[in-house]
Amino acid sequence: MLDHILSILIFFPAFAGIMGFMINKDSMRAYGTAVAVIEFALSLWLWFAFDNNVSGMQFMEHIALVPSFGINYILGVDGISLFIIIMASFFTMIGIASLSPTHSIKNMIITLLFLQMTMIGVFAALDAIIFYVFWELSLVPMLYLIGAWGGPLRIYASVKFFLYTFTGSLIMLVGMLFMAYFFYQATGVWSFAILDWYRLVLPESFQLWLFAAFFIGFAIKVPMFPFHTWLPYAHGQAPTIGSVILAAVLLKMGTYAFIRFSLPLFPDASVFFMFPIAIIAIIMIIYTAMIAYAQKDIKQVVAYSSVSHMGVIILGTFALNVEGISGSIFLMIAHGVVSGALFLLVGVIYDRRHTKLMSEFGGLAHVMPRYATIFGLMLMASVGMPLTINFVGEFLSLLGFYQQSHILTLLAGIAIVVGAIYMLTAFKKIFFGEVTNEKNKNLPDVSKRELLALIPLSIITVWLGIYPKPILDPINNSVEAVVQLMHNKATSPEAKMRIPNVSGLVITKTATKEAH
Amino acid sequence: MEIYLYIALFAPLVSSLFAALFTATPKKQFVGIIASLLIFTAFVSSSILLTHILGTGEIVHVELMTWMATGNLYIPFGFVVDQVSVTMMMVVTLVSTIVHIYSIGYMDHDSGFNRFFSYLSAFVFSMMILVMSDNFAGLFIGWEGVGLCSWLLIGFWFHKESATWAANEAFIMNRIADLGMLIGIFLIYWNTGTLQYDGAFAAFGNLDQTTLTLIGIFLFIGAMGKSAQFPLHTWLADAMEGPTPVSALIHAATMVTAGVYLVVRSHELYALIPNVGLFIASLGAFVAIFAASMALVNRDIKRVIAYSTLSQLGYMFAAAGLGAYWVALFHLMAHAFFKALLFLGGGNVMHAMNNELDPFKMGALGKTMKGTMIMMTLASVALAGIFPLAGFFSKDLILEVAFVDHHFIIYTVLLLTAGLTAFYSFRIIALIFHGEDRHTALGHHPHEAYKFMLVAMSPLLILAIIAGFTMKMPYFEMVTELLPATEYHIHSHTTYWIMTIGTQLFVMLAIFFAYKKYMCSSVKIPDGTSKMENNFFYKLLINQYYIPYFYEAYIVKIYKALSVVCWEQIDKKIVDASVDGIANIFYNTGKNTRQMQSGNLSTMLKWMVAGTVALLSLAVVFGLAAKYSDEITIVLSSLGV
Amino acid sequence: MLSLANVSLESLNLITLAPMLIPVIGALFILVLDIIKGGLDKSLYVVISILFLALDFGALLESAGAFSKDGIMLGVFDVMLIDGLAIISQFIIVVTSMLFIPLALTNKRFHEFSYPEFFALFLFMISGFQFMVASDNLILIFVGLETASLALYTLIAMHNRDKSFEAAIKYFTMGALAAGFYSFGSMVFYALTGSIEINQIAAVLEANNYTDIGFVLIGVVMMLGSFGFKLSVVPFHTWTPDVYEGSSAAMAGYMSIVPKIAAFVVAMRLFEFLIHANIVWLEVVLYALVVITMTAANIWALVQSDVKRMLAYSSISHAGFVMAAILIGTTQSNSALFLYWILFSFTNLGAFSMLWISRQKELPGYQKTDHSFEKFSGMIKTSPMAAIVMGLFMLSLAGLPPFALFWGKIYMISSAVTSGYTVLALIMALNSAIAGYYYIKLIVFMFMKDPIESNIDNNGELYVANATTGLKTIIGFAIIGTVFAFLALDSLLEFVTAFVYNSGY
Amino acid sequence: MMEIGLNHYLVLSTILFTIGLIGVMRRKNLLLLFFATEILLNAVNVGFAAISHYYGDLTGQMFAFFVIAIAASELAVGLGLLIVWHKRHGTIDLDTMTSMRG
Amino acid sequence: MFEAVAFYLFAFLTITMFYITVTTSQALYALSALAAGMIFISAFFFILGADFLGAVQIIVYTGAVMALYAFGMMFFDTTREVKENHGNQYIVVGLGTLAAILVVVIFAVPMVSTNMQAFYPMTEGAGNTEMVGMVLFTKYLVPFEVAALMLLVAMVAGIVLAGKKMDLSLTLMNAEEIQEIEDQKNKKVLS
Repeated sequence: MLDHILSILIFFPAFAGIMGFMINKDSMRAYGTAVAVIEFALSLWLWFAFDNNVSGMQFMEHIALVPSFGINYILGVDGISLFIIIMASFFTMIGIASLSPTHSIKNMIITLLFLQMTMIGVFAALDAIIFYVFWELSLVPMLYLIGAWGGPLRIYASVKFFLYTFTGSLIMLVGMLFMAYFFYQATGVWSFAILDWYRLVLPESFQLWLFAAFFIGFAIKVPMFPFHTWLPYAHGQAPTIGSVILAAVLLKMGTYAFIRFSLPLFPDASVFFMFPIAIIAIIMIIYTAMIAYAQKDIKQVVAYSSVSHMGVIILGTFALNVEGISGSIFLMIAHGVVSGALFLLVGVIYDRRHTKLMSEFGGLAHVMPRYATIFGLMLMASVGMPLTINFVGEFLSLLGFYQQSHILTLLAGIAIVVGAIYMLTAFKKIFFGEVTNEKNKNLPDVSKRELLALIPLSIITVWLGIYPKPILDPINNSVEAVVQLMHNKATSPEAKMRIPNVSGLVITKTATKEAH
Repeated sequence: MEIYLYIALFAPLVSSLFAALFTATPKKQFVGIIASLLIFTAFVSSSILLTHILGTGEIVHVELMTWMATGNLYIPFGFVVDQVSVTMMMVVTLVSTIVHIYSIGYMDHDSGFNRFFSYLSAFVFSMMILVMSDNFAGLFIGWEGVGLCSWLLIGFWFHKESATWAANEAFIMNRIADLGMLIGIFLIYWNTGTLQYDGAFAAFGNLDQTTLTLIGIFLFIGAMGKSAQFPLHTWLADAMEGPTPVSALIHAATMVTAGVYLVVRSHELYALIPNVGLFIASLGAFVAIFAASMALVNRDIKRVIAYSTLSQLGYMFAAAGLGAYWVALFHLMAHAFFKALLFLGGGNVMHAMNNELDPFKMGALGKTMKGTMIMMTLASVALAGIFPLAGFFSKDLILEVAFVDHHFIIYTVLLLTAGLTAFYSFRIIALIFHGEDRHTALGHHPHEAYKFMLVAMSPLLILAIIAGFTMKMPYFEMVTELLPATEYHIHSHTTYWIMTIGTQLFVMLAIFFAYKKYMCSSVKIPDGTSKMENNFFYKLLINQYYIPYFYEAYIVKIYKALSVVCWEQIDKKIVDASVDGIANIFYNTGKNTRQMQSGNLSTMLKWMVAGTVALLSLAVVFGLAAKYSDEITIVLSSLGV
Repeated sequence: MLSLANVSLESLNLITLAPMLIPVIGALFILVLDIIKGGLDKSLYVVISILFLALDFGALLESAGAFSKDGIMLGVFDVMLIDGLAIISQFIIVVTSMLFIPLALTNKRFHEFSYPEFFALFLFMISGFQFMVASDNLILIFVGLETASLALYTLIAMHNRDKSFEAAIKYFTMGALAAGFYSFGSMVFYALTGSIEINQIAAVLEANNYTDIGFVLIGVVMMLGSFGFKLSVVPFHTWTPDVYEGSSAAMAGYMSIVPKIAAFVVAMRLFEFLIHANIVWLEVVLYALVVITMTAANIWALVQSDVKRMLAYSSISHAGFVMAAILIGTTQSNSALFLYWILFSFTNLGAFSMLWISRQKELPGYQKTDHSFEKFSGMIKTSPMAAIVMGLFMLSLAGLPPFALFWGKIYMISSAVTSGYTVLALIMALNSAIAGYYYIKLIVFMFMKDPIESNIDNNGELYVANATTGLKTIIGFAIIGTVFAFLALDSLLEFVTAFVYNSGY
Repeated sequence: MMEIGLNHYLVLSTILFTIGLIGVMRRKNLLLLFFATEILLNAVNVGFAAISHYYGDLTGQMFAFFVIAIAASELAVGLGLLIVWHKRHGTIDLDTMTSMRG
Repeated sequence: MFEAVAFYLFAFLTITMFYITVTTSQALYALSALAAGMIFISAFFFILGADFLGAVQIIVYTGAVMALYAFGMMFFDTTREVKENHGNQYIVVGLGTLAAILVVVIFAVPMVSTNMQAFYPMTEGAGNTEMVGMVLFTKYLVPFEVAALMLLVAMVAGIVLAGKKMDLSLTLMNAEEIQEIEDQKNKKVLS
């Protein structure tokens, strides 16, 4: 069964979703939860079966689909994708479990299960076309989620989300076709398999163009400045569960794709574009943090903060060294957990008051102390308090990039200041002060169902903040392999210099470890 | 010994978590008691470690587990108890034990009693991590942890706007400094390959001066934030919005001294870059007099004490900057005792006066609050540096250091500050405890604090009195195992005596002046009419040199406005609008050109013919061009194309 | 004096005529049957048509086998040309027709299906298309084209309401003009080369080294006008939306596929050799036409308020997209054309069938046209299965993976990429993005808006009012073809590539 | 000029074709519009016959022959459509048929 | 010489006739002019030696097509003046351009290589009809048959469209109305 566990992980939710049509409406939530729990258990099994010492792909599956055009169904995970897959299944699980009563819940749960399929598919795919299939397919359930259960501007938001990402990914598709064509020219065989592409060393001029094509697709998904404007609408209008999954998993597709495609395929271009991208990342960090500060709606604050954090992830990715990339992958998970939790928390008060305007609240710490505590914890995680999950990622990302540029890291580091500014201000507006609004006087504190989602997240937040090793180790192994690959493939001397030779470092590393 | 290390470290955590269990329930007396006991346990463990170190001189170093390890980076949870950290551990655990006990009484009527203990113990835990860590990353954990707890505790009364504002201000300002520290850490990592103190310090010898200077500066920026040095000092005065025990523990005795601790801890670095050291010392001296000047006129007891803390931190930095690390540490310790005492006493007064903080509205409290009066007076004496109390030994030592090192400007400034210190300390003592009774008229009926609170404060009192002459030499012996053992003696005895006695006289004169001015019956509650209040310097001082206003007007407001502009103007009107604009171009083009499809067959036929005609004309042009290509070339070339 | 022609029967290779003759026989059979016994139910005719089409399919298999063995076949004095293109396109024509004809089995009664002649004309039309694709003789192409077109005009008109007559007349008139262009174009080619067989035209022009390029271009322009009309290339497209709107949804769906593939094959035969002769003018003009057709049609589709009209514009855009294959002119692109069209036929037929089963006879007040967007508001709530199926078709049309059209799209774009048409590839990709909007618009209506009162009351009755088992089966086929296309893709691709390659394209 | 060559016929054919096109575009009455389409086809026939003659090749005549057949059958269908329309609307002016647009 | 005179004469006549056809507002004139034009065209065929084609032209066009049009005209009652709304006369400009371009181009370029080899050459001595028949029933047998098919289609189409059954539209009637009509029909059959 382990031979096909990835396929099972991908298609089990979809199959369960189809079966879900037969379930009675009242039992739907239980069914959805059960499926998600099974799926999560499977993903945990994947983790247990995962060999931490292997840096390459594991659980590979290979089924010929269109061999004459080089499209094959290839799956596999390594340390980079493993935890994002687990996170996807985890968030679907707690998302469904904590779903507040809503209309047409059956449709919603089926949609979520399909969404889960696409999410896991993206991270498990090792064939560019299969990757693209899931990548695009993930738009549809999300479109429906936002459009059907969202706020007043939901249709605008969902269509904007869809078209924006769709446009970007079509350009990426052209890039993929080019890549396959280059592979064909070099080898005489069509192939879309990523591992095959890794073997291809492209001249720098080609790399630059292809990098740009892929970049547009990924950048819109991430979303990077100035392609980010769909995100506040999507988040602002989406139902809680939609925002949670969007922030926790869907945005990670972009950053994951950078590491899976852009870096190893185009090492020279990565070095060439490193500084422009770093500058964009810094703009994302500071500019969106400022915008977050100006928001009146809590959810928008969290939404913009997402963009800001994604900036740090991008920065870490383009550090092009093991520390930075590992950090950015870890931060993907961390940001997933934290912003997912924050969106869930926003959902809690939205369910009670049906408004997200901060001016409507104030003094909630009196009325909902437990809620305030959890919110406070997540807030601190969000601003990167050490011993919370976010810090590890942010620290490593910034640390990594520091090797490339001191000044830019200093600028990016402003993240920890501006992040604190908008988060604390928002927290103050919502929780501190006297209860001024009559409607808030008797708000019930978090319910058991909500705690069901929030407690595990809180535990993870702290646990991985204190002990990130179980996750960091496998990530590290795979990232080292990627960085080594990049180093070996790099053609320009500049790139050779910028991308460290990992195998040269291994000796010193073991030495350091022994020293302790 | 490791077990004691763990006890000292984790007892506060247990305490915090234990108290946290009861945060949602109403006040439980035993929560406070058990928390205090646990902290006391930590104190005892620290003491055992101290004796161990004193006895054997052996450093206790443990590694609990790996924290972060990736690529070349390896950061463990490692803890070290050596002569420096054990000093801090003692100070921290002792003061916090006392503050915990004191708080049982002070927070008696507060609904957030249990929560308070949870926060307070959490703070102690963070502080312990800070001082015990064996690497910069661990230090940073504690660094941020104390910041967090400080935020929680300043904003403890979160219904108060000013409290939450102050909490946020403190946190954000600290964050700015922390960024500097973070950069310092990055620099250390990329230059030495490790963040362990021993490894990094060992590698510093091989680095060039520029890098070292950068590291030193960035680490010191971190220290500036935590220790509220200029220009990041405004948060400390505002932090007085928190409960008084918090001020005593965090904003006087422990957290704010973390900056000094960092500099002392990194003495091997700063020893290599004396220029930075001199800068630190100069800044310290400046802050000393700068803060003292603001304390002169302030009308809030706690703020006065806060400024005095700031001023004393300036002293410590002056010492540390001049390379007298052990002196700085010694003053840190002594200062912790009497300053905590002063704050706790202030807390008693506040309690008695129903949270009234203006000393002009008090007067003659000495009658009802004898114990408090004695304690605060003695603490002030210690602060002023009168022989033989603790302050004399530690503070005068700093003056000597400056003198010996021939930094006479610094010396002069610090000397002046000593006078100012004495003046403002006794100004509030006089206003609170002596002179006319001004409070009854305002409806206050003060009473002395609980007995056990006073008892709890007594160890501090004792230490404030004796710490100087009993501990100076033993401490020197101990700590110089690690720190440079420079003894600062003025070689000429005459000069020494002139200086010492002169200083004492100067200080006493200041005390006398303060009593004279503020004990007389003419002291009134200022109403903004007196001549002095309209003086330029008075205004400058009472408004804290207008620095908070400057920050508000030129940083906060601008940031706010800029944020709104970014959102409303740039993000919505440029970035987003251009995306929508592109979409709209397509849509509107469709809308405007759909008329082409008029539904009239005749038009359709015309379109079809028109299309063909267009293609035909193209064809003809091309055909002719192809046919006469030679001629065209000739014509074009004759035209010079 | 003329000597008597001495022709052996074998040399005629009459077998090449078999696939075209079978539907003719079928049509005559239906006509005769009607004369013998009138008033028979339409289902009989439907089944008879399917049977004859099945025979036709069998004959095609036979030809396909022969082709893969012997290569290109000529027959009946070399007028018939059975090559890979002819076979693939005939497969598409026949299979699509087989899928289309059961759409006559509606629940409601519509005028055209009460005529046996409808089915006879339908079979004649198929035969006409088959002749058209299976020849490179301009006369036979012309006659086949006209046979099919005349039948088609009638089929549209037989829906028997004002709009359908209007549509038929518009289509007819423009068709007549296009016929004029076609004959003029043929005349120019004839004047140039003395032949009206495409391969000979090509050979002669080649031999003359295209000396009279101006004349060639005039011929090309006329042919472009004519086939531009058939393929609805902008600005010759103006009939398309009106005719689609006027005819029944089923017929519209059929029209979006079969006549176009026939026209594509002829266009391919006609223009490919010119493209290969590096006639820059043609490349530039085709490039412009392709881009304009794709983009303009997309833009107009954005603003439509009727789904069928929107789909009409979308099919114009798809045709423009596919036209790119002729411009690119490699084996890969030509294979991509067929692959795309096969996949497109399933999806588009499905989409139009979904419209067809929701066809009402009396329109409620909020609905101005047969299939206005408002009609589909909140469909997911009243009739979820139908909404999901329709949504699937829309997503497939939008080119969302893994649905059918996506594969055609990537193969097509890939062929552009491979031949160095990078900008074209990007334009194609971006056009897919624009197209995304209007397909999503229908999904928005179906899934995100609230249903209109009356539709809640009758429980979504209207969306399946016209449905019968037959129709549902067809939609089922379309879904399978749309969703599981990727399973058949490899064999399909190999088949198409082999046939196209072996035909010399 | 007096020697009538192929080009003369082609020019004539073109002129006639153009007249046909003018008619197609100008006529609003459908019946008269159909006349114009007949002109188009006839114009081409002249060309075909001429080319056929000058090449000594029969193909052109064949084409013309089929064009005539096509013209005739188009007429049948076209008139059928017109009759239906006229029955319903009493007019065959194409300006009346604009129910679909946009 | 004779050829030239005949050509110019008939060219002038056909152009005039067709011009009248497309411009006159009298439907009858148009019809007559068209018929005349067609006959003049057949003259070209005779000049060019395509006797059979000429005959077919006269028979089919003037005989069949014109008769049908005449019937149509009577049916549509367009014998009186036809009112047409010619909105935009800019098209005329467009047409002028088109005509000019075409004519100029064809004038400007002398046509093609003369050494064209005929694929279906005329045989010396054989009559035109004979030759045409020969080619038509060998080479063009299939198109000929298809043309027959096309005529059949046209016939069926014409019958269907113009037939009485088209008067009632089942498409527009709802189920009850259809039922009613069928009942009536059955009654008629029964009675």
